[in-house]
Parts: sequence; structure tokens; C-alpha cells
Amino acid sequence: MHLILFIVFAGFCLAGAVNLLVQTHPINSALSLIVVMTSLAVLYLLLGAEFLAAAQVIVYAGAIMVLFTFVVMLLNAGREERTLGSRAALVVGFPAVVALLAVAATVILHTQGLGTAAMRDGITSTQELSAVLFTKLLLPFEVTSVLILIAILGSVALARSGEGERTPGE
Amino acid sequence: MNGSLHLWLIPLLPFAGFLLNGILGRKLPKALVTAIALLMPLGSFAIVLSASRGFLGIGPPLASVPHIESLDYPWINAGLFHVDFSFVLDQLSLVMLLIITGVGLLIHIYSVGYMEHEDGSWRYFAYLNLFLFFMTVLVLAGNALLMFVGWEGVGLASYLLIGFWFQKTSAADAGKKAFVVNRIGDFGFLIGMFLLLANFGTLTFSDIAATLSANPAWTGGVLTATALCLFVGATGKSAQLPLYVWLPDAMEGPTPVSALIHAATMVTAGVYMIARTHFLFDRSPYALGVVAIIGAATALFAATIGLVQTDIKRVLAYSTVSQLGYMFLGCGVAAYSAAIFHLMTHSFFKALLFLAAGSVIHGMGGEQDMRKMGGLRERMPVTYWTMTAAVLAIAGFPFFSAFFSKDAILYAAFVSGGIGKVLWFVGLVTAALTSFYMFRLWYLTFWGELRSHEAHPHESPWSMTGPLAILAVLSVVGGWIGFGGNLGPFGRFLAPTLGVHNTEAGAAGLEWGMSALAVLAGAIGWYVAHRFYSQPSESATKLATSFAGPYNLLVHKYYVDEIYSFLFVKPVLALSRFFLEWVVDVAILGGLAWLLGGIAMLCGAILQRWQSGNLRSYAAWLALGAAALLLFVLLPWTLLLAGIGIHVGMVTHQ
Amino acid sequence: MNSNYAQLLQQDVPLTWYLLLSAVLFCLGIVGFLIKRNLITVFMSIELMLNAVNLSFVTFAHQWHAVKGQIFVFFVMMVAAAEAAVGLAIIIAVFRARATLAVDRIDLMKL
Amino acid sequence: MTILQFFLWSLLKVIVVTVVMLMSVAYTVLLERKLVGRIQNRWGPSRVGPFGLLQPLVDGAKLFLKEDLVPSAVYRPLYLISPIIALGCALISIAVVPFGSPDVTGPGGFHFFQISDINIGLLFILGITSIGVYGIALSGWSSNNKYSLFGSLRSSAQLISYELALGLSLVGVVLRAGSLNLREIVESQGNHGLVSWNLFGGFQFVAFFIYLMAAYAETNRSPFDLPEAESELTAGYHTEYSSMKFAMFFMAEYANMITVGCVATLLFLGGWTSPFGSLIPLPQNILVQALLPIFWFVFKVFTFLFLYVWVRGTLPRFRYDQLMNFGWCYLMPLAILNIVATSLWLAYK
Repeated sequence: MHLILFIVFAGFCLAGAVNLLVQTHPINSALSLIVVMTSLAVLYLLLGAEFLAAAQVIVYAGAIMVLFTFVVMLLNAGREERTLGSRAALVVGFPAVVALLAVAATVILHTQGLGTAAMRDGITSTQELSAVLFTKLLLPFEVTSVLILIAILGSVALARSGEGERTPGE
Repeated sequence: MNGSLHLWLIPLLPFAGFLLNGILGRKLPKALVTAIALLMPLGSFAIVLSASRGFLGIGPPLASVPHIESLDYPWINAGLFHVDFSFVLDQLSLVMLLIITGVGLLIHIYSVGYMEHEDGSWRYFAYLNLFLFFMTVLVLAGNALLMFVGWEGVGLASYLLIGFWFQKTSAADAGKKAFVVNRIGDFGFLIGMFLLLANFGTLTFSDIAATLSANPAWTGGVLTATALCLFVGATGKSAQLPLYVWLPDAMEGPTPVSALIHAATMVTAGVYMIARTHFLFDRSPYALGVVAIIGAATALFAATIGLVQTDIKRVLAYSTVSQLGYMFLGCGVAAYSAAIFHLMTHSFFKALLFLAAGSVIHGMGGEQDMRKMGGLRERMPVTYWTMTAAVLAIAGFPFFSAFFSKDAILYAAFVSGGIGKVLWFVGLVTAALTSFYMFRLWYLTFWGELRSHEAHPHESPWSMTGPLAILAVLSVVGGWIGFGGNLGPFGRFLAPTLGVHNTEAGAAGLEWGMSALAVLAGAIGWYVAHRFYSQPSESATKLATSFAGPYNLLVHKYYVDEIYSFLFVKPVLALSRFFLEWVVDVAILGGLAWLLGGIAMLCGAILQRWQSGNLRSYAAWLALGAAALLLFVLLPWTLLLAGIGIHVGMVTHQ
Repeated sequence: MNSNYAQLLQQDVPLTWYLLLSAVLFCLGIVGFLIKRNLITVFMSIELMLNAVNLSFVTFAHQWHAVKGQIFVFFVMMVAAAEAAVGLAIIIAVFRARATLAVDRIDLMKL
Repeated sequence: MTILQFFLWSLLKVIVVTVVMLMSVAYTVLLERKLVGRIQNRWGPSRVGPFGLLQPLVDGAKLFLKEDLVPSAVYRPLYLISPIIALGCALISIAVVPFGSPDVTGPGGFHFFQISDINIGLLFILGITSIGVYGIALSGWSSNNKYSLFGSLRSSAQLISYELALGLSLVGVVLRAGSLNLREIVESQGNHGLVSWNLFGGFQFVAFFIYLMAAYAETNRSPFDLPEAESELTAGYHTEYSSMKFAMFFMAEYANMITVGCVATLLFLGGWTSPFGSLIPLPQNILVQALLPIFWFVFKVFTFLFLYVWVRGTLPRFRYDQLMNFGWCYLMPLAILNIVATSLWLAYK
């Protein structure tokens, strides 16, 4: 059961990721990224992190990606044009990626003592999570809220400045 | 009182005043600035008075004399070398504190009137409070290093105050001159401290004294060297030969400053320092001799210059130098009490002289040339009478203050063996000269007719005349506390600190003879001055023309400034200019700039190909870096795993 | 047939597979960063990398039965949200200034 | 029970629930038309069947049989997929809603009246709703028409803005229940009926009010139905859609209404429990025990829907800036205050 679900949604993940790369229209890339994220949410569920699954859907798929699609619509970004690009990206980048993947894969494959995930595994309930989050890690949590506030202000300021540039009158 | 006299408040109050006025003064209203500036010295004066009760027997007696208060944590603590913030209050420092805070307070009050037309008086008062802070630290210091802090600090304050009218080039230059000349003296002081440290391993005065008294056979040699180095410092600060040159120029500052710093307190720091370290000088007759000779020579030298000066303040400046010479003469013949006594009386009448002169200048609208004054005695009666008292005092008129103090010194010089007689004679001649130029000043200023037509002299406000009156009383009667054998009560008071000198316990008859001679000398000086200056006459100028050579020599102050500038200033200037232009500018800076520029351009030429601004190439390099890092972290493990399939450390720690 | 079908249903999944999946996703993200020519898409591939890392976090949390790993992911999400807001605002500003989203055309190092 | 049986049962439940859902959607439409007709002093649909009860079927048939035309300039894949997203999300969220008493269970503690009972049911619903935004946004953008684009932008902005207020208004209830599981939330409202509902006993009426407003905005219903403001945007994001695809959007809207009604019922109105609590003891008859809660549940949901229609028939439409202003400046701060108050009260208790 677990195996089947894993295979199905891991397949979705990879397919979405690859699709993100091959699609030339940003909106398609965005949608495929949404697919990746939602299937990742399912994988989280399989790993017993149900709250994170919900948060993944709400925050990533529901908020961040909506923002992306908004921006795509707003800027009316069409198909990306074929610029020659940079040689460094190809000459240096791809070997690097391959090396990265190779090293990571070697380590993961040679790592002993990794357990397995099954349907009958326990589920981390939201209570446990929040217990840790609101007692041990209260300060980081609050700091994050401040960070988000700052982010809101910053983005508003950036957008405003753009307005100001366009119409110097105001 | 549980032992503590709150000595730390004495310096700290003026410092608080300095901070308040220095930081907020520009904003604060003038009245408030003045109030702060006056209250702080008043407070410390009150504390000094309350502290002095213990010494004078009234009020609760002290647990121990000298009374030591030190912060509970050390200041410097390096191996064997150990210095802490310790304030010592004994009879000597108490006398000094009374003079400093008392006279300082009077001069603060005086300044209110004198500086009221100045803008930026907040700056002035801030500096004045700063000076008080450092001076009290200097006096209270229990070790040489803390004293040195105060020593440098008063130098700074005097620099700031001399250059108070910094828009005047001469003032700024005078400040610089004072600072530089003092540096030379301070250098000597530093060397002296190093020698102390090397030989005694401590800078605390009491410890050094204890060490010395522990082994009485220890004399001469190193002690002489140390004493002489300290004395160099003293000559710098107290304007003795050969470093006196800064004091006359220091008269560029406001007159109250000249009164406080360059007459009453700061310039006497050298005398205080020698008295404080007298146990060292006692052990080296040679050093004492040098001190005595320098003192006497300075006295005579400065007096002769003072004869022909026409600027009222310069006359007083040279007279200050020569009076300081007296004090050093006293120290040189080991009559420290007498020196301190003269220091006290001198601070009274010299402060009075300066303040009176300041009031004259104030009344004359900034005119300082005596040749343009005259006939002021009706126009400024209070100034006239107080000035008269001061002149009589300094001239050694019987039973005025200097009569006692100066005679004590002369007597001590006479009875001290060796060249004592010579020194005494020099002192006597100096006394005559002193009374001559003082009466010359007096006549030129107050008698005859007003020789300037644009000036409209008027009496000064009470805030200036009040201190004058008080100081006048002091300088008239101030000498009586030193009346009697061994300087009477004063000597007895200081005896625990400075010791009794058998020379002072001499025959009364001889002492009276001395006094008579001194009075006679003063009388001669007054007579000559009367002949020349009581009414306008050509005799003085005739004399000058007939002795043109000596006269010019005196007018040009023995060309000392010129000689110094030729010997030291010009060569140093030339050398430093050369150094700046060629070594620093061309070689170091130029070479460095060339080198750095070259390196920067080289790196830029290499690196700019990287910084293409293309996001994706950046990402590529980033990825490469990440891969390299990962490899670096994991390579040994991966190799091992490839070879022998053992566990990976990071995961199997369970 | 029924037996091995049921056995297939009972089959568990080694966490190694999850880790490999996350590694592959991460590398795909890098590749996206390298080959995509649209600023927004590049940004998306960054998000992809973040998600890959999150997956590995959750996997390790499951491995060690530790809640901390999941909390990590939680914080990563928060930061990612903030980052997305600011980043997209920046992209809009850049677009206003340059009137293009092509990464290779935005190569003067200023707005 | 084996996995196979589990599959079969679940499949059965899904089919039944979906059918019921769609039927109730159809009849909600009828309900609305008749009610609005009454409010506007006319009969509403009354020709087809008794009291026009067959009207929905006829409408459905019409929509099926209409020609399905796709404008040439649309971005085809998204144009086709967005209605599916919309309807799919609208229908999925019902899966976690317990619409009957959990005491009546099948073999192996198997719930008849809830498709799946998961711990984070509430979050699930919220997540699905947030996904549902894409349906609208993409439809407007893909159908390459400025009215549609405006409508979709408006509606997605509106959805995102009001989702915050909605979620925050639910936090109070979650705090009281101490769980995100819908069944537990219902059970946390005790069995004293009316007085122990979150709406009354739990002092969550402020939250309920906020939820009501936010829900109307979430479902693009009047007075917040700007995305399909006929006067300005013809029909908003589904201007370019016709026949079945249009029907999908239409059904999605009503399905969303029902879901929202279910959530309100579960969170504030005590779910399937009877308003009289244990005053009227349940008879021992198993059938009654099974059916009575369902009746109460449906009753409450339809009361909520009635409220919807009533409001629509009564209130005029807001202006867009008013809408945003209301959402951000009044609803959200109010919701936060409610959270603070509730948590203080709980801490005090």
C-alpha cells in the first residue's frame, strides 16, 4: 500500500519537476511545481507528518504558488525567448550537478541503519508539534513572525517605489 | 565620620560641571551655565573645608594621617607593577587643595564679570572646571602615575584656555608653544617615573619614602638622576630656566586664566611635586644644588626682563617666573615648608595682581600697554587700593604676606652652607628688582595722567571687585600664620609631611637682620621707581639710551626665543618637513598607493571576467562550489565505503 | 496471485528512497536554475530546491522519531513565504525598470 | 477487514456522497430560485413537475446537450483543466465532513457517515479551498478575455484575502476543542444541545459572524459577488465558458456553498447533534439513531443555505475597494482579537 502510494506520488514529483524544466511557458512551470508540492504533501503524510502535509498544501500550493501565478499573469510573461545564455552555466554547472548528485547518491546508498516507512507507523500529531514549537522554540517562532512582517513591509515598499518611478508627480 | 572624607567628590564635581557645560552648554541659558560653573568649585571647596576640620583639630579626628582613600579595584595590574586609584590627603595636599579650590572659586566668580561680554563663555567655564578637575587630581594623587594624569590634564586645560580666543593667531600659537615646551618637561617627568619604577618597583609615594627610610645609606647616583629628571619636569610645568619661555606668551589667554593657571595654581605644580617627592631630593645634595641654582638664576633673570616690559600682563608674567624661582630656591635649600609658604602667599597676591590688572584692562577696554594708562586711581578706586596692597605684599613691605615668606626663603638660603650666601645675595638683588618693576607698574598705571585718549576707564562690577577685596585681605594678613620660629603655625602644620629643617631653627636676631636687609632692598627698588615714574620724566628714557646695549638685551628678553628658534625650532621644522615630503609622502604613501593600486588593478583584471552579471553563470559557479564542499566533507568516507563496506559514522552513532 | 498481491500491499518503503528522491529533486532544481531563462521560473526552481530539502528533513524526522525535523520544515516554509513575497516584489520592480524577464538580459548589476 | 473490503466500502461511500452532493447542489439552485422569486414577489420555477421540482434535472439536461464551443484564442490546456479543478476541489472537501452520528458503526469500527475521518480534517478543508483558487484564476487568465481576467484576478484576490479572516475565525473554535478533527470538534460541543454549541455556549458568536462574512466572500456570493458582477464584467471569470464547463463552475459555486454550510454546522452549530441535546432521549431503534442525526445535520445546513439566499435577495453589492477594505481592516483584526480573547478565557478557565 505504502509502496504503491510512494511510487505513484514520487512519480508525480519527478514528472512535475521535469515538466517544470521542459515547459517553456512560466504558467505551465508554475502548475507543474504545484503538482510537485501537492504530491510532496502526500509523501509527508506517508511519513507521518500530517500537519506539515496540510501546511505544505496551504502555504506552498495555496499561497506562494498563487502569488507566482499572479505575478505571471500580472507581468503577462510569455514564452521565454531563446537567448544564447552563458557558456559557464553549461560548462561548469552540469558537471557540478552531476558530481553533486553522484556524491549524495553514494552517501545515501552506503548509509547503513536507515529505517523503513510503513503504513502502521505512528503519526506525529499536531499537539506534539505545537508543544515543542510553543515551549522550546517560542523565541524563533516569534522571530519568524517578525520576519514575515518585515517581508510584507518590504514587498509593499518595493511595489510602491515602482509606482513612484513611473509617475514622478506623486 | 566613618573615615571617608569623600575625597573623590573633590575632583568629580568640577568634572561633572565640565561635562554638563561642555556637552549641553551651547543650548543652556547663560545664567544656568554660570550657576553650574560656580556651584561645582563651591561644592568641592566645601568638601575640602569639611575634610580640613580633621586636620585642624576641630571636628572629629582622622583615623590616620595621611588619610588615604583608594578605589577598591586596581587601575593597572601587570605582574609586579601595580597601580591603583588612590587619593592621599595629608597636610601638604590639604594646603594645596585649599589654595586651589578657594582661589579657584574666587577666580570663577571674577570670571563671571570678566567674561560676560564674551560669547562662548560656556566653553570657557567648561575648560575652567576641567582644569580644576585635573589640578585636584594632581594634588590628591597618591602615586606618580595618577599625578602624571593630572599633570598632563592641567597642561591640556591650560592649552585650551590660552587658545580660548583661537581666532587670534597669536593666541593659538601661544597655546601650541605652551603645549610643546611642556612636552619636554613631561618627557623628563616620564623618565623620572621610569627610573622610580626601575629602582623602587612602585610609584606610590609612601612606599618609596618607606623604602628610602628603610636603608638610609642609599644616596646619590640613581637618586640624583631620578631627582633631576623629575626636576626637568618641574621646570617645564613651573616655567623655570631654560623652559620658562611659554609662560609670558601664555598671557594671550583671558586674564582670569592667567591668574588661576599661570600664577596661582598650575605653575606651582612643579614646586608641589618637588615637595611631594622631597625625600628623594634630600638624598642627593647635588640635585638640591641644581634646583637651588636654577631657582635663583631664574628669579634674577626673569626679574631683569620684567624691568623693561611695557605690557602690564607680561610684567606680571615675568614676575611670576621670578617668584617661582624663589620657591625653587627654597626647595633647593631644603626649606620645603618655606617654599610652600611662599607658594601660598604668592598665590594670594599674584592672583590679586592679575585680577586687578584684568580689571584695569577691562576698564581700559582691552588696552594692555602701560604707556597708554595712567591716572586710574580716581577712576577705579577699588582696583587701585587692592592693587596697592598686592604691590606692597610682593615688594616685601613689612608684615605683608611676602615679607614673611620671601624672608623665610632668603634666610634658609643664607644659613644653608656652601654657595648659600651667593644664592641669598642673588635673592636679595631680585627682591630689589621685584619691588622696582612692581612699583613701576603701579606708578605707570595709576599715577600721572591718562595717556590714552580713546579709552574711558570705569570701575568694574562687584563680581570682579569682590574677589579683589577678599584676595587683598588675604595677601595683607596671609603671612601672619607663618610668623615665628620655624614658620610658626604653618611650619608646625606642615612638619609631619615635610619635616623640620634644623636650618630654620636659627637665631632670631640673624633672622631679623635678614628681614631688615630685604626690606631695605625693597625700599631701594621703590625709591628708584619713584624717581623714574612717579611723575612723567625723561630720566628713564635717558638711562635707556645711555645703556642702549643692555637695555635692548632686556627688551628682547635676552633673545632667548630667537636662540631657541635658531637652535631647535628651525632644525626640527626643516627635518620634519623633509621627512614628511620625501620619506612619508613620496616613499611610503606614494609607494604604497602605487603598490595597492597595482594589486587592485591586477585582481580586477582577473576577477572581472567572473563577474559577468549573468545570474546563471553565478548559479553554475555556486553549484560547483557546493559540489566541491560536499566532496571535501564526504570524500574520505565515500572512499572508505567504496573500499571496505563499513558503516558511515554520521548515521550509525546510535 | 492474490498472495503476492497482498504481499505487495504490505511492502514497506526504505527511507533511502525518500532521500534519493529528495536528492534528485534538488539537483533538478539546480538544473532548472541553470537552464531556465525566465526570472520567475528560476525563482520557482529555487522553491523546488527548498521543497527537496524539506522532504529530506521530514525523512530524517521519521528516521529518528524527532519532532525537531518537522519544525525545521515549518520554519523553512515560513521563510520561504517571506522570501517569495519579497522576491516577487523585486521581480516586479525589475520588470518595471527593464521591461523584460529574460535572465540573460538582466545582467547590469543594478536595477 | 481486508484492504480490499476497505476499498470497496470507501468506493461505495464516495459514490453515494458524491451523488447526494450533486443532487443537493441541483436542489440548492432550485431552492435559491424559488426563494428569490418569493422575495421578489413572483413564483419562481413552477412549470416543470410539481412546484417545479423537476426543474434542476431539466436544467442539467439542457446544459449537457448544449453545444460545447471553445473560443479560438484561449490557452487551451488550462482553459480545459480549470473547470475540473474548480469542481473537483469543491467536491473533494466534503470527504472529511461527518454528516452522521459516529456511534453507528459498521464492522471494525467503520464509519458509515463520513468518508474519511482524519486528524486534520479542518486543515484539509482549508487546503482544498486554497487549491480551489486556481480553478478561477486560471480560467480567467486562459480564456484570454479582459473581463474574464479582471473577474478572475478580482476573485482570486478576494479569496486569498478572505481566507485569512476565515481561517483565523476558526482558530477560536479549534482552541476550545483542542483538536483539528471535525468529529472531535463536534463532540467537544457537548450534548446539551443549543446551549453548548460554539455559537452560543462557546461564546464564539463573533467568530461565527466573521466566518459568515468570509464565507460569503469565499464563495463569491452576494453581497460579495464581484467576480461575476454582470453590470461591469458581463459574467466574470466564466464569461467564455459554455455548456458543461460552465455548469461545472456553476456546480462548483453551489458545492462550495454547501461545504461552507457543512463547516459552519460542524464548527458552530453542533454538527449532527440535536438542538435539544439529551432533553429528548433517542429511541432505541437503530434506524432512528442513524437517521435522526443526519436529519439534524441536513436541517442545519439548509438553514445556513437559506440564510445565503435571503442575504442575496436582500443586500446590494459592495464596491471592490469596500470589499478589500472590509476584509483587511475590519474582519481580520476582529478575528485576531477574537483569538486573543478566546485564548485568554481558556487560560483563565
